[in-house]
Amino acid sequence: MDKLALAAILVSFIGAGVIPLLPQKAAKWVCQAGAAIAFLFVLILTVRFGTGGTHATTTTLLSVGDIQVFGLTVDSLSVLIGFAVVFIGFLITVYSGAYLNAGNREHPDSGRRRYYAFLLAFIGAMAGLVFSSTIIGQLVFFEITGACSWGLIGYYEKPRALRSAMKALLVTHLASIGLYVAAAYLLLGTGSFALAGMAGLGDTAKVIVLFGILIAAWGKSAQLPFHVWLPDAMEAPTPISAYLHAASMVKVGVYIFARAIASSGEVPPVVGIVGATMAVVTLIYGFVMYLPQKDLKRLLAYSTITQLSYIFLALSLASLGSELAFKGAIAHIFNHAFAKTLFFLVAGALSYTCGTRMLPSLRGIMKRMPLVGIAFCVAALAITGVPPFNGFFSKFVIFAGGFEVSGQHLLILPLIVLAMIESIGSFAWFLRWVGFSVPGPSSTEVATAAPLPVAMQVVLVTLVIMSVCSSFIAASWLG
Amino acid sequence: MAPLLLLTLSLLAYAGGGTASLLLGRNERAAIATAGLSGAAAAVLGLAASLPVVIAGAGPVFDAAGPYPFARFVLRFDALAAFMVLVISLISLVTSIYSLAYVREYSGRGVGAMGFFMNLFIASMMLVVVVDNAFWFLIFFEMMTLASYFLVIFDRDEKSVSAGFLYFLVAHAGSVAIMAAFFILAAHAGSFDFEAFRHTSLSPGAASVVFLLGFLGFGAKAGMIPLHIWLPSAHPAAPSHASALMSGVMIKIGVFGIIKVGVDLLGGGIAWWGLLVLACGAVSSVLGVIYALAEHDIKKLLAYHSVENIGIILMGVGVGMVGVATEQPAVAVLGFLAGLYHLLNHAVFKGLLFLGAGAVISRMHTKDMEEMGGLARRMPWTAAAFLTGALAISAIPPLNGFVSEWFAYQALFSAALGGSFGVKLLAPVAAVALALTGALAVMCFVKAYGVTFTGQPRSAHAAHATEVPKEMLAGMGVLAGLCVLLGLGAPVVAPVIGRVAAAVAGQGQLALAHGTLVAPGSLDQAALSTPLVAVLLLGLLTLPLAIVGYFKGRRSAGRRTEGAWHCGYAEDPHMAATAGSFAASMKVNFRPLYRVRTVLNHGSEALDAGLRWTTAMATRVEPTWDAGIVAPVTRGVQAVGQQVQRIQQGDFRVYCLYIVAALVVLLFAAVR
Amino acid sequence: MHGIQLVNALAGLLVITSLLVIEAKKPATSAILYALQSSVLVLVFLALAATTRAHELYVWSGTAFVTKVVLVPVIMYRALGSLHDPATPEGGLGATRALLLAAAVVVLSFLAVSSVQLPAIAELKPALAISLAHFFLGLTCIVTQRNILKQIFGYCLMENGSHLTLALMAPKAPEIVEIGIATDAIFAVIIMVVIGTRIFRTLGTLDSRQLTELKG
Amino acid sequence: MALLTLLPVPLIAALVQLTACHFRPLSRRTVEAVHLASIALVLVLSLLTVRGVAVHGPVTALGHWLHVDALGAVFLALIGVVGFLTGLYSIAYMRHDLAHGEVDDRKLGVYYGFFSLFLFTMLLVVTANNIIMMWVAVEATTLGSAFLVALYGKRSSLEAAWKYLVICTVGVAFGLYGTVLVYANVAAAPVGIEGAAFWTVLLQHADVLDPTLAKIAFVFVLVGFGTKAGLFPMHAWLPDAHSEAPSPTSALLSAVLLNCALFIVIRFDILVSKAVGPAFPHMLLLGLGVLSLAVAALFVVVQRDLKRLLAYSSVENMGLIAIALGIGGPLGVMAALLHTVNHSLAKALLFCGSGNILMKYGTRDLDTVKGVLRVAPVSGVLLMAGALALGGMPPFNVFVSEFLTVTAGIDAGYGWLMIVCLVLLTVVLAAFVRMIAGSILGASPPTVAKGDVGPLALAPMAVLLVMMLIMGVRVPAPVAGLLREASAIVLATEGSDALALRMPWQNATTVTLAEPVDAGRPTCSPNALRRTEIEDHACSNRY
Repeated sequence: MDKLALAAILVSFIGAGVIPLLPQKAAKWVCQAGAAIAFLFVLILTVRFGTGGTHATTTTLLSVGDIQVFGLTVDSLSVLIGFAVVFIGFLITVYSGAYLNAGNREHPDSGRRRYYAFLLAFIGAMAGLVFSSTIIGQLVFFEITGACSWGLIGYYEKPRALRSAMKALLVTHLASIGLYVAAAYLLLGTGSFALAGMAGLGDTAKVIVLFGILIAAWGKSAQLPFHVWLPDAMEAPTPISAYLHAASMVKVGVYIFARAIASSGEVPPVVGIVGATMAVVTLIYGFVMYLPQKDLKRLLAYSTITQLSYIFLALSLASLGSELAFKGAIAHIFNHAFAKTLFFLVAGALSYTCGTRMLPSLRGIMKRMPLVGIAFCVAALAITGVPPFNGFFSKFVIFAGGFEVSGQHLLILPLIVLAMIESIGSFAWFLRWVGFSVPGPSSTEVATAAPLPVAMQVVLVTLVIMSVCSSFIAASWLG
Repeated sequence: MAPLLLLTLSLLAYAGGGTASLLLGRNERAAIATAGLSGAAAAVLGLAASLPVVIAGAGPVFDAAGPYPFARFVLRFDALAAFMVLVISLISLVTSIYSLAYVREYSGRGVGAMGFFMNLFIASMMLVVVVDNAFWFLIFFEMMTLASYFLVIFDRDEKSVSAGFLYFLVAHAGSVAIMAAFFILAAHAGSFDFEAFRHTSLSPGAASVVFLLGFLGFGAKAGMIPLHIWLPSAHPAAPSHASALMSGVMIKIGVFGIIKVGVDLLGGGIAWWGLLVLACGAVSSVLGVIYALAEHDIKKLLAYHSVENIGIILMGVGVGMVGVATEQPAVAVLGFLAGLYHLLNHAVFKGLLFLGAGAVISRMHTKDMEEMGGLARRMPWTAAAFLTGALAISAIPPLNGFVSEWFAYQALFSAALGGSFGVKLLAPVAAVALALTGALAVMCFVKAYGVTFTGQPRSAHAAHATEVPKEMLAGMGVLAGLCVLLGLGAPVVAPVIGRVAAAVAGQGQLALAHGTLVAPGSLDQAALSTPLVAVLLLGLLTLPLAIVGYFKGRRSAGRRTEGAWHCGYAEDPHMAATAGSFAASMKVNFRPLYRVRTVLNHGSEALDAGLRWTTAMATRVEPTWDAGIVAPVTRGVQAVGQQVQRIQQGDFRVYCLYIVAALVVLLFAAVR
Repeated sequence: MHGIQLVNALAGLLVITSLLVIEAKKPATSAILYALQSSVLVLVFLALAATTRAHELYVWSGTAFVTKVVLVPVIMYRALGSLHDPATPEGGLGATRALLLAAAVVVLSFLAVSSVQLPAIAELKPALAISLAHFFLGLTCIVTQRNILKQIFGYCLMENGSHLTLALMAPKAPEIVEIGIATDAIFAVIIMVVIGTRIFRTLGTLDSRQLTELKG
Repeated sequence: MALLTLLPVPLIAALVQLTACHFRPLSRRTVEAVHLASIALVLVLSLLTVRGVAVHGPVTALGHWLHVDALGAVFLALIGVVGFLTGLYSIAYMRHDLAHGEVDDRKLGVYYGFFSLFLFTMLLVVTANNIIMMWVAVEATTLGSAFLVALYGKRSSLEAAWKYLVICTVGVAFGLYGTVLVYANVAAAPVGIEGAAFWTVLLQHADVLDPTLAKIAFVFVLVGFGTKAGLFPMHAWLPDAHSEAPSPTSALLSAVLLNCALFIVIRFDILVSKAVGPAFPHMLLLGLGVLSLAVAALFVVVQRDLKRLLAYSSVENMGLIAIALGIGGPLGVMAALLHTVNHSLAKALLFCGSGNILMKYGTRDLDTVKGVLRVAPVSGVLLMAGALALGGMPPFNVFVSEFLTVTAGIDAGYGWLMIVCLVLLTVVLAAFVRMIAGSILGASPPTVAKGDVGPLALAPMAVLLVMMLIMGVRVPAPVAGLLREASAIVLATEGSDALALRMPWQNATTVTLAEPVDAGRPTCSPNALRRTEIEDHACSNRY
C-alpha cells in the first residue's frame, strides 16, 4: 500500500517537473491529469486500507546505516488526511481550470504554467508530508509547501502579492526553526528520524521536541503570534487560498503536531497546557478580528485561524490524555478542509462572476445564483458547527474531550468555556453575513453577474455534499 | 402496530414528503400538495404511535450504534415523549391541512423549500423528544432551530432576516449552554446516553450548574422572560402555519427540556430549582400579557401571549419540581399535570389563533390590527374559530384554557399549603400573578377580537375581504373543536395527562376524575365539572336572549340610521375603539413594566455599542502586528544592514587594518 | 664580531633603510633605496648562512640578490618613470612620526617575540623581532601612503620582512620553496605595476582615495 | 599517473595562450578549442585522480611534493567539475562579450590563458604536500586571477583588481608567518625530523609542536588563509572582486577559490587540533564563522547589486562552513565538507545565472533587472531554483548540509547559537526571495528583447541544478564515500580517544562490537569503528 502513496507523491512531483517544459496550453491538462491520477492512487489506497483490516504499516524508503531517513506511514490517520488533501487538490485543479481564464471578472488571466506547476508540486508535497514517517521528511515537505505557497501567493505578481508571499514564506520559515531543532533533538536522542521513536525520549527531550514541533506548527497554521501571514496571503488566487490557506497547507502545522502527539506516548502536561492556552488566545483574537472584515476572503482567513485553534486546542487536550479530543481534532482537520474549501470557492465563484468579494456589495445571492447561495449557507453553517453539517460533529467531540480532561486539569475548563462562547460568537457573525448576503433583492454586482462555469459548479456541488457527509466518513473511519 | 414502527413511518413520511416537495420545487401545486398531504399522513401516524403510549403511560426503547462510539442512537418512547409527540402531531396535522391552501399565498417564492423545511422542522422536533442520547438530542435540537430559521427568514426582507438572526443566535447560544450541561453530565457518567445520566449522582453544586445551564438553554428556547427577546419578532416573521407550530409546539420543547434536565436526568434534586422555574413562570406570564396588550400587530400580540402561556406552563412545572424535590407526590403530580395540560391546551388554542391570524392576514395583507375591523361579517367561520381560540386562551369556562389554569391554581394552592417558607411565600404570589394574567388576557383578547372582527372595516382590504378556502377552515375547525373537547372532556383527558405527569414525577397515579368531576387529587380541596359549567353557561346565554326577545320593543326598530352628527345611530369606523385606545389605560397604569422592556431594548443597544467598540478596537489592532512587529523588524534589519554596510566603505587601506585588527584580537585569544 | 651579532646589527639597519624607503619623497628614490635595503637583506642572509652553516641560504641570497636587488628596483624604476602623478599627495606621516611609529612597532615586535620559545632562534631574537617589525612597517606603508606605487613598496618591504623571518626560522627549507616565494614576489610586483599602470591610464590618478568607488 | 599529468595540462594551456596572444592573437576558434581541451582534460584527470584516491587510498607523486588524500580529493573533484562547467559557460559568455565589443581577440586569449593558469594554481593548492609550496600556490591564485578580475579594464574592475591584490597579498603574507612558524617548530625538534615542510610528515609529528606556538601559528594561518577564504573581517576584497570579474570567473572564484583557501585552514586545523586539542582552533573557527554569517546576512539583505549579493552570500556560506568545522565532531565535519560541495554547486549556478542576466540586461542592478522569467524563461527558472536552493529550501542540497550543521551544533550544545544561525539564514532567505520577487518575477521592461541566452550557456547551469537536486535528494554513494573518508581524515586527529567519537545514541555495546583500531593506512584511514559512526551520520544528508 505504501507503493500507492509513493506513486501519488511521485506522480505529482513528476507532473510538476514536466509542466514548465510544455507549452502553456498543455499545462492545465497535465496538472489536472496529474492530480486525477494522484487522487486515483490515494482513492485506491483508501479503499484498500479501509477494507483491508486497517493495519498501520510503516515502510522505510531511505535509510543510512540504521537511521531511518525517510519512509511512509500508512495508518488510519495518514490515509484519512491524505485522502482529503489529494481529493481537494484534485477538485482545486478542476476548479482552477475554469477559474483562471479571461472571463474572470476580478482577475482576468490565462493560467500560466507556473501556477499549475506549483499547484501540482504542492499536492505532491502535501501528500508526502502526510504520509511521511520521519520528522525529516516532514521538515522537507514542510519547507516545500512553504516554497510552493510563496510561488502561488505571489502569482499575480502585484507588489502587494509579492510582499505577502514573502511574508508568508519568512514567517513560516522562522517558525520552522522549531522543527529543525526538534528534528535534531530527535535524531540525537533516538538515533533515528522516525517519529515512532518519540515515545522513547526522556521527558526533557520530549518537551523540547514537542515544543519545537508546536512552534513550527503555530507558524504554519497561522496561530498567534505567527498568524500575520495568513490574512495577507489572501492575495493569492482564490482556489489557492482555498486549498493552501484553508484545506491543506495550514493543516500541515496541526498535522505534524497531531503526529507528534500520537507518536510520543505519555506527554508531559506542560505541552498541553501551553498549547491549549495559546489556542484559546488565538481563538479569541481571531474572532475579534472577524468584526472589522469586509473582504470575504480576509474574513475567511481569520475564520481559518480560529478553526485551527480549535484543532490545536483539541490536540493539546489529547496530549493531556483525551483520546476523544484526538479523534475530534483529526475529524476537524478533515471536516474543516471540505467546509472551508467550499467557502473559499464560493468566494472565488463570487469574485469570478461579480468581480468583487467585498461583502457589503454582495447581496441577494440566492436570487441570482441559487447554487452559490446554498453553498454559502452550507459553508457558513458547517464552519460554525451547526448540525447536520460536518463542523458540529468534530467540534462536539472536541468539547466533549475538553470536559473529559477538565477533571484533571482545572485550567482547561475555563478555556473550554471560552471556546464555546467563541463558537457562539463566530456563529452569530457568520449568520449575520449569511442573512445579509444570501436572501433578499440582488445588489447591482450580483444582479449583473456572469454565468458560472460548469466545472466550478460541479466542484461546488461536490463540496456541498462533502460538507454534509465528511463527518460521517471521518467518524466511521476513526471508529 | 408497534409504536416505534409507527413513529418511524411517521418520520419517514415527513422526510419523504419534505424531500419530494423540495425536488418538485418547480411544480408548485404538486409541491404544496405533497408537503401538506404527507405532513398530514405523517401526523396521523404520529398520533397513532403516541396515543397508546400516552394512555398506557410507558413505551418502548430502541437502541442502535451511532457513528461515534459514544453516540448510540437510542430512542426512548416514554410517556412524556409520547405526550410531546402527540402534541406535535396534533398541531402538525392541522397545519398540514391548513397549508394546502395557505401556502398558495407564497407561490413563486419557493414553496417547495417551504414544504421541505416545514416537514424537516416537525420531524426534528419529534426526534428531539424521543431521542435518548445527548449527542443526538443536540443534533436534532439544532436541526429544529435550523429548519425553523429558514421558515422565519422566508420572506427574505430585512425585518425577517434580522428576526431570524436573533432567533437563531439565541437558540444556538441556548444549545451551547445545553451542550455544556450535557458535557458535565457526560464527564461524570462516562457516556452520553441519557440512561447513564439518570444513574449518575452529582454533587449538589455540579448538579445545580448543570440545571442552570439547561434552564438557560431551554428557557431561551421556551421564550421565557428575560430570554424571550427573539420570540416577538421571530414568530410573526414566519408564515402563519409555521408560527402556529413554533408557538404552539416548538417553544414547548423548551419546557420539555427543562423537565428533562431538571427532573428526568437530575432526578428533581433541589427545591430552589423548582422555585426558580416558578418565579420565572410568574414573571413571564404577567409581563408577557402586559406586553401583548400594547401590540397592534396581531401576530406579535399572539407571540407575546405565547410568552405569557409559557409562563403559566412553567408555573405548573415549577410546582411539580418543588413537589418532587420536597417529596410531596400530590403536589408534584398536580404541578406537572397543570403544566402539561396547559402545554397541550396552549398548543391547541395558540395554533388556532395563529391559523386564524394567518387567515386574516392572507386576506388583509397586513398584520396591523388598526387596519382591520368588521371582518366577522365577511369571514364568519374564521371569526368563529378565532373567537373560540380567544375564549380558550382567556380561560373562559368551559373551554380548555380554563381547565388547565384551574389545575394551575390548584397546584399553586396545594403547594402553598405545605413546603418551606420560600414555597409558602412564592406560591400565593404566583397565584396572584396568574389571576392578574387571566384578567389581562381577557382584556387583551377582547381587544384583539373586537378590533379585528367587529365594528366597521378600517381599510379597503378589510371591506372587501372574503372567507378563506375550505382547507384552512378545516384546519381551524379541528382546533376549535379540540378547544371545546379538551375543555368539556376534562374528566376524561385529565386522568390520561395525569398519568403522564405521574410518570414524570415518578409517582403513583392521582385520582383526578370522579364522573364528570375533575378534582386535584382529593375532592375536599376543589372540584370542577366542565360539562356542568357548559350547561350552566348555555343556560346563562339563553336566559338573556329570552328576556330580550320578550321585552323587544319598538324603540329599537325605529332607530335612525343617520350619522351620529345627524342624531342617528349609524356606526362609523372612528367610533369603534381601536387597538391603541384599548391599551392606552394599560400603558399608563403599567408604565414601569413597559419601561422594563425599554430597558431590555437598551440592553441590546449597549450590546451594539460594545460591538462597535470592539470592532473599532479590532480595526485598530489588526494592522498593529504589521506596523508594530513585522515592519519594525524588517526595517530594523534593513537599517542594521545599512549601518553594517559602512564597514565596507571602499578604502582598501582600512580593509588591511581590519585584517591586522583581527590578527591582534585572535593573537590575544591565543596567548591569553 | 660574532656572526649572530652581525646578523642582528644588519637587521637593525634594515629598519632604517625601510624607513627611508617609506619616507622618500620621490618614488624613483624609493626604488633606489629599496635596492639598497635589499642588498642589506642579502648581507644578512650571507651572515646567517655563515653562522648557521645552512648551505641552502647561499642559494637564497643568490636569488634574493637577483630578484630584490636587481629585478624589482629595475622594474619599479622603469615603471615610475612613466607614471608620475603630481596630483597625488605624498601622504605619509612625516619623518618624526614615522620614526616614533617605527620605534613603537619594533618595541612591540620585541615584546611579541620575547614570548616565543624556540631553542633554534634563541639568540636570533632581535633579528626575528626586527623581521617582524619590518613586515609591519611594510604594512604601515601600505596603510598610510596614498600613492599606490608606494603601496607596492610597502608590499616589497613586507615581503622582505617575511623573507627574513623565513630565513631565520627555517634556514634549512628546500631551495625550491625559496624560489617559489621569490617568483611569487616578482610576479606580484609585476602584476601590481601592470595594474597600477592601467589604473593610472584609466583613472588618471595614483591616489588610493580615488579607488573607493566600490563599497557597500 | 593522472595526478602527474593533471597539473601540467592547464599550465601548458595557459602558457600557450598567453604566449600566443602576446605576439599575435589566435583566432577565437583556436583559443576556444585549446580552452575546451584544457578544461575537459582537467575534468577527466581530476576525476580519475579522485577515483584513484577513493579506490586505492592517498596518492603521492613527485617524491613527496604532491599528495592527494580523500580530503584533497573532495576539493580536487570540485575544481575539476566546477572548473569544467564554468569553463564551458565561459565560451558562451565570452562569445557574447566579444560580439558586443566588451573584449577583443587579444583579451579573449588573455582571459582563457589566465583561466587555465588560475585552474592550475588552484590544482596546485590542493595537491601540494609541502606547506610552504601550498602558500606559494595560494599566493599564485591571487596573481592568476587578478588579471581576470581586471579583464574589462574598466575603472571599477581595475579598482577591484587592485584591492584584491593588495588585500590578499597582505592577508596571505600572514599565512606565511603561520606556515613558517609550524615548519620551524617541527624542524627545530630535538629528534630531528626529515622534511618537516611536508604535510604528511608534519601530521605524524604534530605532537612535537609547542602549544603556544601552535596556537599563534593557527591564528596567523586562520587570518592569512581566512582572508582568501573570505571570512569576516578579512572578506573585504571579496565582494569587489567577485562582482567585477566576468561571471564565469566569479563563479570560479566563489565556488572553488574560497574552498581552496578553506582547505588549507582545514589542514592546519587538523594539525593544530592534534597538537593542542580541538578546543582552541574550533573556538576561533566558530567565532569567525558566526561573525561572518551574521555580518554577511546583513550585507546580503540590503544589497541591490546582484553579483555583490551573491558575493556576500559566499561570505555567509564560508561562515557556515567555518561554524560546522568549529562545531566539529563527526556530524560537524561531515556537514562542513558537504556544505563546501553544496555551496560550490549552488554558487556556480547562480553566478552563471547572473551572467545570463548581464547578457540580457547589461546590468546587475536589481532595481533595473525585472521580469527575467518573461524575458528568458529558462534562465529565470534556473535562477529561481538556484536562489531558493541557496536560501536553504529543500529538496535542494544546501538544505541538507544546513540541517546537518544545525544538528551537529545542537548535539555539541550550541542550541541557542544554532537558533541564531537559523534566524540569520532566514534573513538570507529573505534577501533571495526578495531578489526573485523583484527581479525574476514581474513585468519585463520593454527595452529588453525577449528570448533566452543560448543553450551553451544554459546547459552547464542545468547540469548544476540537476546535480544540486541529486545531492539534495540522495547523495550518490561515491560522493558520500569520499566525504566519509575525508571527514575521517579530519577527525582522525581530533582526539586520541576513539570513544569520544561515539555518537550520542550509540550505546556502549556497539563500541565493543567494533573491531580494534587498525593501522592499515597510518595517516588518513579511519579505523573501522569510526567508519561506522560516520556512516551513521552521513545518513542525514540522504533523506
